[in-house]
Amino acid sequence: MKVASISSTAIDTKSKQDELEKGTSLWADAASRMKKKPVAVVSFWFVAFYLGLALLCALDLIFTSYSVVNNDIAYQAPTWAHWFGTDVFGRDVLARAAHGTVTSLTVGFFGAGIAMFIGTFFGAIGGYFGGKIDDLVVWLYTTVDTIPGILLVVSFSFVMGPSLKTVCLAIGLTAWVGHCRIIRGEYIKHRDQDYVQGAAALGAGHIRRIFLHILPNVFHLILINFSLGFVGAIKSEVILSFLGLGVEPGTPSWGVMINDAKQELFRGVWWGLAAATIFMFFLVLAVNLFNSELRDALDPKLKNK
Amino acid sequence: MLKFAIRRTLYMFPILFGIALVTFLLFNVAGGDPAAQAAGKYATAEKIQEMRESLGIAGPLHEQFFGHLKQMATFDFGRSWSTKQTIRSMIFSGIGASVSLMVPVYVISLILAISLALLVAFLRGTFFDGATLVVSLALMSISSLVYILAGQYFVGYELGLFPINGWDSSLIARWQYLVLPTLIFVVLSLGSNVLFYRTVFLDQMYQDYVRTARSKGLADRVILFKHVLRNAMIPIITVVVTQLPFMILGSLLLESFFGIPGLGRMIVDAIQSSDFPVIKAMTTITAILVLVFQLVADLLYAVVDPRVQVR
Amino acid sequence: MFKTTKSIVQLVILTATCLVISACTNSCSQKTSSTDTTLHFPLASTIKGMDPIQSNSTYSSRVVSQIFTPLFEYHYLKRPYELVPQAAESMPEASADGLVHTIKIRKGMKFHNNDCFENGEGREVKASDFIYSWKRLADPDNRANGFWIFDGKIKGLNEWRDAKSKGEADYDTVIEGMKVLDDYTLQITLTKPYYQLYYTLAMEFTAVVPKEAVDKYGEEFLNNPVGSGPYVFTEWVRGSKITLDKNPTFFGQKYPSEGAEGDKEAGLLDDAGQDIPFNDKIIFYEVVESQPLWLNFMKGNYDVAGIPKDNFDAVVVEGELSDDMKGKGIQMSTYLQPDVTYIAFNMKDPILGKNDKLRKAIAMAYDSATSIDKFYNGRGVKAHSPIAPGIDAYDPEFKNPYVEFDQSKAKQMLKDAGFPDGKGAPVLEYATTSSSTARQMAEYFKQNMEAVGLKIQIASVSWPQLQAKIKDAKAQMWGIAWLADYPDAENFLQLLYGPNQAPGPNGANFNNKKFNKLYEQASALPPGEERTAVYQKMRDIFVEEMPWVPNVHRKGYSLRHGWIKNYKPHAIKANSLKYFKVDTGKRSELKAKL
Amino acid sequence: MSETILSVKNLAVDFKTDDGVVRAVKGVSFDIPKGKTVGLVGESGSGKSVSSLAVMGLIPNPPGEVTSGEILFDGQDLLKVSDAEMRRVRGNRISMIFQEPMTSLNPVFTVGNQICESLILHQGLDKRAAKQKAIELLDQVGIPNPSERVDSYPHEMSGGQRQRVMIAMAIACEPELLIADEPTTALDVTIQKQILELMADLQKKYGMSVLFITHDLGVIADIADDVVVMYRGDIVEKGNTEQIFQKPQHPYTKGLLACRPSLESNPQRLPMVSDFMTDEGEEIPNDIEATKGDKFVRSISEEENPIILQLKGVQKHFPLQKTLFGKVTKWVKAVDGVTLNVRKGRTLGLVGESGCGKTTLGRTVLRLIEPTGGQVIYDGKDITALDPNEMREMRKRMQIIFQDPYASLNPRMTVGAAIMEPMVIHNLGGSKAERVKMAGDLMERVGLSRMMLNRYPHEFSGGQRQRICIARALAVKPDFIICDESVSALDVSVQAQILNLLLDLQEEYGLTYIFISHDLAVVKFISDEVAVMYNGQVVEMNDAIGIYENPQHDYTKKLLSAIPKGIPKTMLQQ
Repeated sequence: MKVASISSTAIDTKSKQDELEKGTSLWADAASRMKKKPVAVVSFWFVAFYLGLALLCALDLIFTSYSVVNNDIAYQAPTWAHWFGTDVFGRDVLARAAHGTVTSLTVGFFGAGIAMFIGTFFGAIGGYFGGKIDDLVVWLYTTVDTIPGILLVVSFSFVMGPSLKTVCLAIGLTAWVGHCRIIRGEYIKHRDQDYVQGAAALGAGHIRRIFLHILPNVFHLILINFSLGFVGAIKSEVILSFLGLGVEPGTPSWGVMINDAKQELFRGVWWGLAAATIFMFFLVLAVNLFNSELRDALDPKLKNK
Repeated sequence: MLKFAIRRTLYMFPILFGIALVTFLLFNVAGGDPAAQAAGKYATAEKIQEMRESLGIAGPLHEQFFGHLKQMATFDFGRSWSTKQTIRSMIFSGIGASVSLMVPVYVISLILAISLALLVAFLRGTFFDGATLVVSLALMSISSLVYILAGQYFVGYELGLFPINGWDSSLIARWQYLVLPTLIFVVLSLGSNVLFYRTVFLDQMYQDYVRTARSKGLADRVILFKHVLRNAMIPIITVVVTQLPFMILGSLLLESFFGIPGLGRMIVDAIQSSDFPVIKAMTTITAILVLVFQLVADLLYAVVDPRVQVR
Repeated sequence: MFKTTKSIVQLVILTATCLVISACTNSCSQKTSSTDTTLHFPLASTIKGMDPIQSNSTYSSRVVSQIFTPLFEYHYLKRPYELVPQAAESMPEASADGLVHTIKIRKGMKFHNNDCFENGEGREVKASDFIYSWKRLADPDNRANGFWIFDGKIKGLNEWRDAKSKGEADYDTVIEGMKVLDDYTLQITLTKPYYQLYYTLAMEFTAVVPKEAVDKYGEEFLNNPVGSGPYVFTEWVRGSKITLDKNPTFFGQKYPSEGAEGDKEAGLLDDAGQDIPFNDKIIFYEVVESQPLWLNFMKGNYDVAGIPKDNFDAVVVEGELSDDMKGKGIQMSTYLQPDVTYIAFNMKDPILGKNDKLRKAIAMAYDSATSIDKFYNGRGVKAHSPIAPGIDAYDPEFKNPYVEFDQSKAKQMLKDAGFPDGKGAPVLEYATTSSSTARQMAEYFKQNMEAVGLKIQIASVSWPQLQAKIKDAKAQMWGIAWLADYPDAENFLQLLYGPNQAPGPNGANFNNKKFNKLYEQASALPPGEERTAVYQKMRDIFVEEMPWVPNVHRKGYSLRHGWIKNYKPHAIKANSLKYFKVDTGKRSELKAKL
Repeated sequence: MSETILSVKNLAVDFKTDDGVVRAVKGVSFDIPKGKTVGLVGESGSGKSVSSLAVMGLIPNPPGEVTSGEILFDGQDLLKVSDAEMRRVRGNRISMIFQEPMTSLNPVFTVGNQICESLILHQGLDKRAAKQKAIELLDQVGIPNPSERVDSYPHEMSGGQRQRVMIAMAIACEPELLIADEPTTALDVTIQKQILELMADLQKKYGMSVLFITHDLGVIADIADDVVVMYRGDIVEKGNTEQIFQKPQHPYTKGLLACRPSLESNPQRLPMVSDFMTDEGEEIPNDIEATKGDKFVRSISEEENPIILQLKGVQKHFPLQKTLFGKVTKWVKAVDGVTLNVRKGRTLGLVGESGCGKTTLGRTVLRLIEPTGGQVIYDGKDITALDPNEMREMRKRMQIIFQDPYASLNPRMTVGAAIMEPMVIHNLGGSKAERVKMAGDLMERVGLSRMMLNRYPHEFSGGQRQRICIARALAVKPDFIICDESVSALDVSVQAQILNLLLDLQEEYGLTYIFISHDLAVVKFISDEVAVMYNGQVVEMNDAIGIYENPQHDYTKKLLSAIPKGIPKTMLQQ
């Protein structure tokens, strides 16, 4: 049984391709509306810029000097050679902030990604099936919700030792609750809707209804929550660094830079804080703005407002 | 109503069991060995073993778990390993500090955010609305740590407007220390609060009953303050009440930075010294508080919203 | 529409105005009246409690030593450090074999007034109170941090301890080695010569505590300390501040009338012979973050402060206090600390423990001079051995060939160790705590090792986790420091004595027969050249084996405001606050300028 | 010529959308005489509601904007008065009733409070007096026990009562003009009748003028003196009711009148607007009278139309209240023992008002909801006893078409994918290409182009979507289809097309239908047999003609009498 033909939205039989009129999916529709909003476009390009930056940094194509130690020029104020000065080991702060993008985006993507995965999975099965399964899901997320997040995160890093992986996992494993609640609510709403009932009447099984029918219809929420979670994860990384639970020492990270600034500020070293804050500010603002536009474009309720 | 309350209360037990399980797994099974630390710098093997026994972490796991459950059930978490105080007295002394920080923070940011959100909802679609949206998002895009660092450095040190940190046991003398953290907290929570309340208000502005009210000739002001506000209070009250436990628990970051001896600070200290009884106690109490306030929110919901029939 | 807007705007403005008004009516720094002699003293950490038998941190003993009195203390001004009587009437008399020591205590010395006593009035301190206090230290139920000082040293004490844990003895059981001759005379009998005994009797662990208070407060004695010292505990807002008041019934010590060279010129003898303490009140502030501590000091809210590493360059210019700071009336003292920071190897580790050449290669690849500049602002002396400056066996001329930074030699040594250019060497784990500075030091170590081809993985953990790792002998390498408990090289060398292996203080698990023998030999020797020679032999074994990479002996820099008189830094004992004097006139004058 | 209270002249309203400016009302003019009722009739998107909102000054701006025209009320142009003045008119001299009685009242205030608001505002009454007046008003609109109900919250009232409250609120200040925007559309016919009567009474009593907006020509005929017909933002015809109903001039009006199924006649097929008018609005000559008076009946024979579906005592009870320990103490008996037979190739109409259990019954038959009792026997098999695999097989034979074409298609799936999904599930059509071809054929069969397969549901109109739903249901080649209110959400002109399509398909494929609807006229037109449901039970069953001409049960009679006859009141008086 070929499931792919249903999930893929276009029917591309070669012989008839030119005959078929092209449809505009709700996604394409939203995208075309986004394209008309300057804020959405600008913030999109900002995010794309960061992605590109992170990619180039990760491949070590630009700012390769981020780990070059030169103790002779430690804590140098900004110069033309080092736009944001140097850090305690004489490393270029701008390069480190740029490479911090890799860390932040990794934490953002995986932290939020794990949270979305867990939250969507539990929310979907709980909301869809109801009954005992739902009770279990509700029990699970209420339990996790009532335990202070910070204690959970700390315990995870006790177990696994601080590393980038730990940070992603810890954030992912604690941040799914709110999302799960929303998805569960949506599934409860959708499972009784006519299009799902219709699919059931056509003989579609549970898996098909959960993943092929309802999931695409709540996917915009996953997208919106993902971008919120993304921002949350990036900000959490800073707090985790403050608690000493951040990434491995030596890995460039905005959290570590901001955290170090709490001492450095007083020797007049403001550039580490400035670089990390500026880099983070524009990324988070861009994602926030994009998210807000995305919400307008995707949420049918807000349409025409 | 009573039946509902009883059912909700009963519902707390499986959750509490879950909490017991999770905390036990995390701290007793996976956590570090507190005995080695408590034994001090001239420790011996016997001393550490002795310590383990006295801390109740020596026996087989199922016995430990039983002991853990018993502690939770009796609310007797004993004494802190590191400070030797009874945990009860630690919590009582911490609550005051946390509450005296969080109440003003809470009230001010609530009033400020709701008034701003109302204003913005009223002026929706205007430049002011857009600007507030962007500023709010911008405020949310800066790490809270940066607010604290900058606040202490500029407001406390450079401008010298308020003490940089500190504490006083007298309520009256205390307030001067609270101004700066309160200010910082309000600013750093303002963005997200304004956005949230704005959404709540806007949701209501497009309801049919608003159109009906307009068709009666009511002024926008009346519609906003009477009809919209009253309906918006329903989701707002839920959020506000479910946030209340965190008012008691205080703020981890701010209390650390401003030397406020509240419960948030207590949790950080307990984490850093693997003080399990305190962590367990705080986890359990947080959980119960959260559950209780969720219940309160549900009951209040029924009071504010006549549609809800609590059975 | 307009009306609504206005009312909301008004509301916003009103709220904002309230905030601003409240800000302006507030006096922005702490009020100090011109006659208030309160000493504001910051502690860079929270403390756990004020029970002397548990006071093993510099911060808690800072507080404990103001409240409690042990038998001896160090002379405030004289250097090198010299023991003088405190609760004792005079220095003790020792028997010829050095095993029996008789000590007279002061008459008329009283415990603080406290509810635990009848009528709330503190009673006189008797010799038996000391015996009680020491039994408390030995009591296994108390799990005292300080018991190691008496462990195996005093006749009958360990036996009493065992019996107590079995319930066969109690506080009334007489111990042979601790006797009361009369109300004011004590006698200690040792199992073997223990030349550090008098030092231990100056430590807070052995301070006298009243049984009444321990009985009344039980486990919470650490929150309700009652002693006989110059200050009385008044209030503790845990995690925030501790208030002590001048003890009205203090037994009357005088400010010393002789000092070290230059003390008279520095004005340190101006108050000679006067009654101490001078100040009515001490408030300790528990300030974990360095920023608020420093800012408060700069505002004059705290009287003293260390120099945060990151402010150092702004504060100290070429070894001198900056003009800006001087202009504010701030003064600086520097002193060598009897301590050593080092990178320890776990000698039980199959790779590091069996390959001295690898250890030496690591030592030679580590550029400690740069690390001192970077992490201690040059505030320190490069360490060549475990023995710290200011201690008898310390030799400033001694050079350890393996701590001379030389990458080519290190590479050669690495080749000799069997890992040319690091090839074949496994990734080594370096454990560290997670504070900014510790993390940077770990990074620095890693950079140094990578320069010669050794791969390092940093495990950053919490302090309890690090301790647990060391005590379970699971760590491979870690950075740590040791601050002397008393001025005797033995205090450092016991860190390498085989029987002290983990979970004992010998975290490196160094176990060298020759070294152990020498250690035992030295402990039977009285201070003197002979013992110093043995210590130096032990040092040479250390150099051959290199179980640590010694890094730095730190230099203390402390700042104080101009209104603090009689300030002299003391590296070992923390009870000096009773000598400080707040010049209230100068305080109001200088503070106005801050 | 009587005096005019409201005169709309050349009114145009624009809406800004992401795709540009849409002109919703294209310069319309009409008058409302004093003391008369003007019916504004049109299908969705005709601009009738927008016009009325413009009169009230309630066009949401942005995105809407009145771009030209005059609205003269009592000689004053409402488009030119200040906000404050407009507020003095609204609710006082002109008031309005909306369609959705469920959401139009503020849920958190008592109905009394909401009625008092305009009394206090416009008449300056104090609170006590206002409340007294509110009680009187509630009494007038027929709320029993008004002095108690005045303190009720909206959710404590039924839909009909809420609409009465809305009316009370609207007439509180004795307005000169009452605008009623589809006030009865969301109500059951029996309630609709009461509300219409109430409105007529009140109009007489207060001498109000009424602008009555509706899509339902039957209602218009009952209540209006004059009729204005709108089509795509324009007025195509206006005149007095009798004249419009007797001698419609515009082909659109003719088509609209003709395509409405009525209780009086039973044609074989319904006329459609497209029989009268081309898409460009040109008239096609046609004779309405041709189908009038038809009484077409299909024959039923045991050989050709054996009983294929049998319901035996089918039950569906939902738990409503539980004790602390989960024991159910109160049940909702949605379906309470229904026994029915359906004949092959024929249509059973299931009619009843909202909440009678007809939809639940339909879904229970397909086991979309598990029944709590009884048997459903299809072609000799008890469906309720089938295991999941057998049930899946059975789903090929039994299909359902839902009410809301907007909700019943997955918005994220192309219509092609939607039509082919059942083929994939049931492995019909060997290859993808073949399935595409089959889907294309189905599209053409339901009157759509096969070229549209790659389009998404939101790119189709409601009627087209319902066609797609039908195509999807046909994809598995079923022999039995449940049509659950399948035409209720559609405009009358579209409804006629879909009904005709369903009839054609039945002929072609020999399909058996259960046709569920609240609309008796529609059920009568399409069904061979009709069952009337009330409170979860079938109270009466007969053939389609019989049940209308000779109702037995009281409820059936009541239902029939409540249906607007579609005959102007002036003609009835004659």
